[in-house]
Amino acid sequence: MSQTLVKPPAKINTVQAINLAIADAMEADENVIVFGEDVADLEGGGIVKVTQGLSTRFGGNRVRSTPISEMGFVGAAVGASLVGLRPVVEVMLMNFTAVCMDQITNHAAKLRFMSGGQTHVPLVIRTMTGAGFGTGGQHSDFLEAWFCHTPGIKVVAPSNPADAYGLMRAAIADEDPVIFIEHLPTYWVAGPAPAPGHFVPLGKAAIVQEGRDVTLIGYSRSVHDIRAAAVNLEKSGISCEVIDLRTISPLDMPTILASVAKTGRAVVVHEAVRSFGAGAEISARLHEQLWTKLKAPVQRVASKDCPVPFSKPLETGFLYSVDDIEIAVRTTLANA
Amino acid sequence: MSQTLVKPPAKINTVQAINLAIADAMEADENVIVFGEDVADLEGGGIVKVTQGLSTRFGGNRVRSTPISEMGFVGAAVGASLVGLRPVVEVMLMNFTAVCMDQITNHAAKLRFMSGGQTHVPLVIRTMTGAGFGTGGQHSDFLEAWFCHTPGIKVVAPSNPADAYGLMRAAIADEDPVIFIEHLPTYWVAGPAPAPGHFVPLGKAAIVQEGRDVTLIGYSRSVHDIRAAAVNLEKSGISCEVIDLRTISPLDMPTILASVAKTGRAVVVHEAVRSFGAGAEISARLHEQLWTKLKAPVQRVASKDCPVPFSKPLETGFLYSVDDIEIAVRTTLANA
Amino acid sequence: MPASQRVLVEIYRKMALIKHNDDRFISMIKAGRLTMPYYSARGQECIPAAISVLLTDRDYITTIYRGVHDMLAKGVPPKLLWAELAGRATGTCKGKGGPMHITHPESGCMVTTGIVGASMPIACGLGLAAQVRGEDRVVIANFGDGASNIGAFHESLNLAAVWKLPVIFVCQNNLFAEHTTLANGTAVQDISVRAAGYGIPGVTVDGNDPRAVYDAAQEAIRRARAGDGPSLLEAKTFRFNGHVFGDAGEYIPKDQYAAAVANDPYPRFRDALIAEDVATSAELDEIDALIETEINEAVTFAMDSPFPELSELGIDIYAPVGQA
Amino acid sequence: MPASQRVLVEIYRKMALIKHNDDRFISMIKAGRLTMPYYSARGQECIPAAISVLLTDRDYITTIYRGVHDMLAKGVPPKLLWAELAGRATGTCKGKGGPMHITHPESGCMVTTGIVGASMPIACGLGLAAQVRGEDRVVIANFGDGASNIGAFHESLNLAAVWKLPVIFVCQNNLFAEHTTLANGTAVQDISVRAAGYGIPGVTVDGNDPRAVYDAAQEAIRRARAGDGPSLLEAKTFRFNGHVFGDAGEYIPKDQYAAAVANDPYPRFRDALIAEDVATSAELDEIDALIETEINEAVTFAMDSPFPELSELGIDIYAPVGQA
Ligand SMILES: Cc1ncc(C[n+]2csc(CCOP(=O)(O)OP(=O)(O)O)c2C)c(N)n1
Ligand SMILES: Cc1ncc(C[n+]2csc(CCOP(=O)(O)OP(=O)(O)O)c2C)c(N)n1
Ligand SMILES: [Mg+2]
Ligand SMILES: [Mg+2]
Repeated sequence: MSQTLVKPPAKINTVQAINLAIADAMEADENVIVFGEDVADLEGGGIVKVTQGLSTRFGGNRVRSTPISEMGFVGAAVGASLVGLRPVVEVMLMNFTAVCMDQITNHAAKLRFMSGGQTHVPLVIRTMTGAGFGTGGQHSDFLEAWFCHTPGIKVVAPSNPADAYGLMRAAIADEDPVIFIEHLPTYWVAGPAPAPGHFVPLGKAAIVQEGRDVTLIGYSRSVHDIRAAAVNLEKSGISCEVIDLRTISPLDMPTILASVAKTGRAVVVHEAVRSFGAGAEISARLHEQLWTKLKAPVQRVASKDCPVPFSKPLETGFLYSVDDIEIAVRTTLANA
Repeated sequence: MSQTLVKPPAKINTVQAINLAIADAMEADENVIVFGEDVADLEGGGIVKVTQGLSTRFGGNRVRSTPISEMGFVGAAVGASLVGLRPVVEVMLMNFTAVCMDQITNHAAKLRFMSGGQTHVPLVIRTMTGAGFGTGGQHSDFLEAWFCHTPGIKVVAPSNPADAYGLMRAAIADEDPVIFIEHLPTYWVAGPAPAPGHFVPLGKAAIVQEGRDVTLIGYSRSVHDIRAAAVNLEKSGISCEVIDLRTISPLDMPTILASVAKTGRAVVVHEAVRSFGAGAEISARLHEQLWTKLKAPVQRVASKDCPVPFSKPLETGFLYSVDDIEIAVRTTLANA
Repeated sequence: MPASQRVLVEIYRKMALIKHNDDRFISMIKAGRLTMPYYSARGQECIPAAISVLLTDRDYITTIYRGVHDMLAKGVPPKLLWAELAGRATGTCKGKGGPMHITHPESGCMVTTGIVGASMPIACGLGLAAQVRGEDRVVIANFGDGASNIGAFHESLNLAAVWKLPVIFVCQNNLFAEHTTLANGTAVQDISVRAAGYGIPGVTVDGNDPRAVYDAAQEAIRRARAGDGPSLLEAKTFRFNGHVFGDAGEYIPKDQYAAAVANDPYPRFRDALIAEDVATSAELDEIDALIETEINEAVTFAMDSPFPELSELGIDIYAPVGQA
Repeated sequence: MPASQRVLVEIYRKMALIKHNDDRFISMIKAGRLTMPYYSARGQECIPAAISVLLTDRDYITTIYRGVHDMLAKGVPPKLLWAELAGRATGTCKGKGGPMHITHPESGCMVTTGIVGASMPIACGLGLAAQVRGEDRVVIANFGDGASNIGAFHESLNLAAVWKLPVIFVCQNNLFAEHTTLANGTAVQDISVRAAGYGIPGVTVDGNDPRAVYDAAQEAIRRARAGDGPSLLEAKTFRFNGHVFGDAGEYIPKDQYAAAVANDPYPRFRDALIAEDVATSAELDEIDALIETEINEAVTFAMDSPFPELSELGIDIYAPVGQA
């Protein structure tokens, strides 16, 4: 399977991109190891097959399926990284980070600091999430805000296959722990293939589309939606600048500030619930740092403040819609 | 011990206030039970003695010391609450919520919603935190933002003994799960005793001091500091309105908005690290909802974005200071 | 006391209900009339069927995403289950929970979780409530073999043992955790040996043999009701439909699968009842027919029910104001 | 192979270092010259002393807040420890970690945690790294009896067993978890019985008897080095200074405390060495004197060292830019 990925086709999807990135990193550095539930080929190469082919290619020593013990194996990844391995572990769904939160926040994120820089944790925690497949309250949450509020860990969420490749390469090469958030419902959306060895630096946002009137800021799934909104708004003569954060923490403030200083208006969009979400931090910083440049208050578009419901109409209603983004943009424009 | 508390003296501290509140709630409702590590009298009545006397008075059936199994006993509290008990459990230090995060966020917070309202979780999780005692990176974090970002759970953080009493009574009476954050370094600061049976409604902030020029918003420890700053600023003729949120989620927006609409300026202060903290949400909402009334951007004062360091000078430097608050106030006032 | 003839037939009825209901779910999913992640428990029906006949309405169960069999056995009305899985306002949870989060207090189904291991601590709490109040209730905490490797299992068994809680931990060992075999994830072959680490009884039985499950559960429940604390009961079994609907099962060795199917508990028990003259084929057919009717009604009820209103998004997050 | 005379004297030296160092910490705290939460391991010195003589610099340990004895035994220089506990820039962790978070990779002390149980999974990872790279290293994972009730213990032992990791789980059973007795928190009397739940060897020894600890550790380390996987080694002991400095110990039964003190491992071993003619009193005094000097130097070094600069708050959060 991974053989067919060696020469990437012109278009690939995010599952393939991440598979390729891990494979290329494993090829380049024998310290890269992979583990998580069902990730080896005997177990199907991951439930979504992101790690398919890796154990066959790199052997069972470097690619292992684990017991259902997130605390145990994330902690083991922390330990292995302390002595120079570069584990890429899968916590199958983002809600399951709640069972290994201690290893992530009290240990992975803090050991560099608490050891006075003697040790550090070059660890990538891959995890997927996203509503839309009817998995309900415990399998679809976006919880990036928890980790963004934890100094010492970086939080990455690609929106397309090429970035997924480049960010994964950078995350694996990074000397610090990275939470790498994969969006389940858009896993199979194809996009341009990355150039081999393509790195996307952590902490750098991308200007996906330049515009004049308003800056739309998103990451992961929401980039698709702000692009769609931008296309629609264009028809009304509204010119949107679209920023894909790619890394949510640390934030790429220079890029964000330059854009909003130019447009004077911003809308932040994320799939996480609204209150106390990452959008609040971006909004707060923009008001603090661009007070005189802002022509309207920064708007936030996010999911409803409730658990993710099961029933299809409710699940759809829980998520913001492209319409909601357009309304938010028009609201900012209505402002003086 | 608790005997001496039955008739409260004119001044009590927060340890005594919470002890009294739990005792009064247990007296009033036999469904109230207490457990956590070392909380019973055989084990000293809690490491800070907050639960001292309760097991002697109410018996070992209702007050139990637990094994070191936060997942186990917080989950047990969830289960007991599903059938009508009202557990008040202690997760000794806030950082330890990371080992039982799943029970709190995936279960306690969501079961009312996921069951379609058939069950609910009237549970109080008491936990203490706060830097200043040299306990370092894993024993002093303020993590309220994690729980504020979790719909279904309420987050409470009293700043004084009387409120601690009244909020604890309200939290125990509440039909939903409450994280009750106690501030270790100010546990023994005495304050006016509450009237017997005093309830402080959840979700209601207090205007601690009225003022004209700027609204200072805090909770827990930071209320002490904003009050101190307000006293200092008064000397320069700056009149501060001081709000003690008491409940951080859900936020009492009517009170906050009314105050800031009046003063036109706000500074939010918390001990949690700055980035992606609760202050961001308050700031974002104020800008969204009071755009035309704000005379300056909302300022945030918080701890540095790093783990809590051990060494005394670093620990002090990690925390914001009263000076920082005053500077923030003067900054907002310098604005147009 | 061995199961009476009446009880054996009741176990059959529950097994048949679980099996036929599962068949129908799958045919409805295949027909595109239901869309949801479905974790079939087909093959495991004997376990809850044989245990639940020892329980009263006052007793509680907790279960997991693979829990429809546990719920039906405990008495959740099929029509409410169908409506929930179809996402309808008339479902157990108004459609808000879905397959992984069924709650139905009337029948004692207090929690269903999608987080491996997480319902075990909650089961302890249900047992604690009964103990604190001096009520005669036991809790059946259902979980899988894979779940026996997660921290919550350990903390729950220790806590239940230290506090002598009336909880029976039932490990439905179907030999797989998603795609991982028992041997590749679990350091022991029999989960029941772990009981010794908590000083409680641990027993392994053939989970496809109703009498074996019944007898072991009876003893564990007796202990729990007597205040002697928890037990760990491991029932070895198999799931015929893979981890989740759509799972092609490439990872399951063909001979292992064939042997499991040859040991299908439903026909095995049916045949035994007839061979042992407990019931005639006609009597069992009649039971099956009643079940078919009940399922038909459930399907119709669910499919005819409305979806929940969007306003439900703002409800059941907190108690209605004024109630708290 | 039983411990040689040379090894026994080396164990004595480590025990003496731990004991005298602890005495000095406490006198400095009492004198108000050190302020920190101090979790004395006095009474438990025999365990790491007897184990560490079986280790090389390549081997790793992980420990807990109550870990100064483990660190000294493994070779963390006292002056770095003193400087760290005094919050100085010259400490192991530049004063940023403090007593609960000592790391010192040169001596193989890879992590110290303040979260009960959390260093066990990390120990698995250290063992995993050795295994993946084919290196001859073992890991000693130290923890307390109370920690054996937390989920991380269970997950770690199972994971280590399934992967045959070279980890020796050392439970320093001092009969108390903060103020809770073993019986009130733990469902079994001997933590070692839990090993059976992971199919690994489990043994309980007198943790105050250096030979017993040495022999059991030798076998566990041999297994680990041979690739046969983890072991659980329980050493029964006592902590003489309560949970944390300032603990008055009202919760400890007086007779239990008296019996424990009568069994103080330090004088017991010293007397035995002399009685068995392994060393003379004068020889041991000489060792003690050297230790006193080392501690004096450590205290001076620490107290004369500067506090860290405030700029340290912005350092060591992430790798310096350009390095990542
Ligand atoms: C904490 C957690 N980790 C991982 C998962 C993903 N997951 C769902 S079911 C499952 C396998 C569980 O196996 P087992 O306990 O044997 O139960 P079975 O599905 O076989 O009935 C896994 C790993 C999860 N739901 N929760
Ligand atoms: C997860 C977690 N829960 C609770 C605590 C508080 N705590 C610190 S030490 C301790 C007792 C640990 O006892 P044991 O494991 O026997 O080790 P000992 O202190 O006796 O060496 C507790 C409960 C903690 N640090 N971490
Ligand atoms: Mg299974
Ligand atoms: Mg102990």
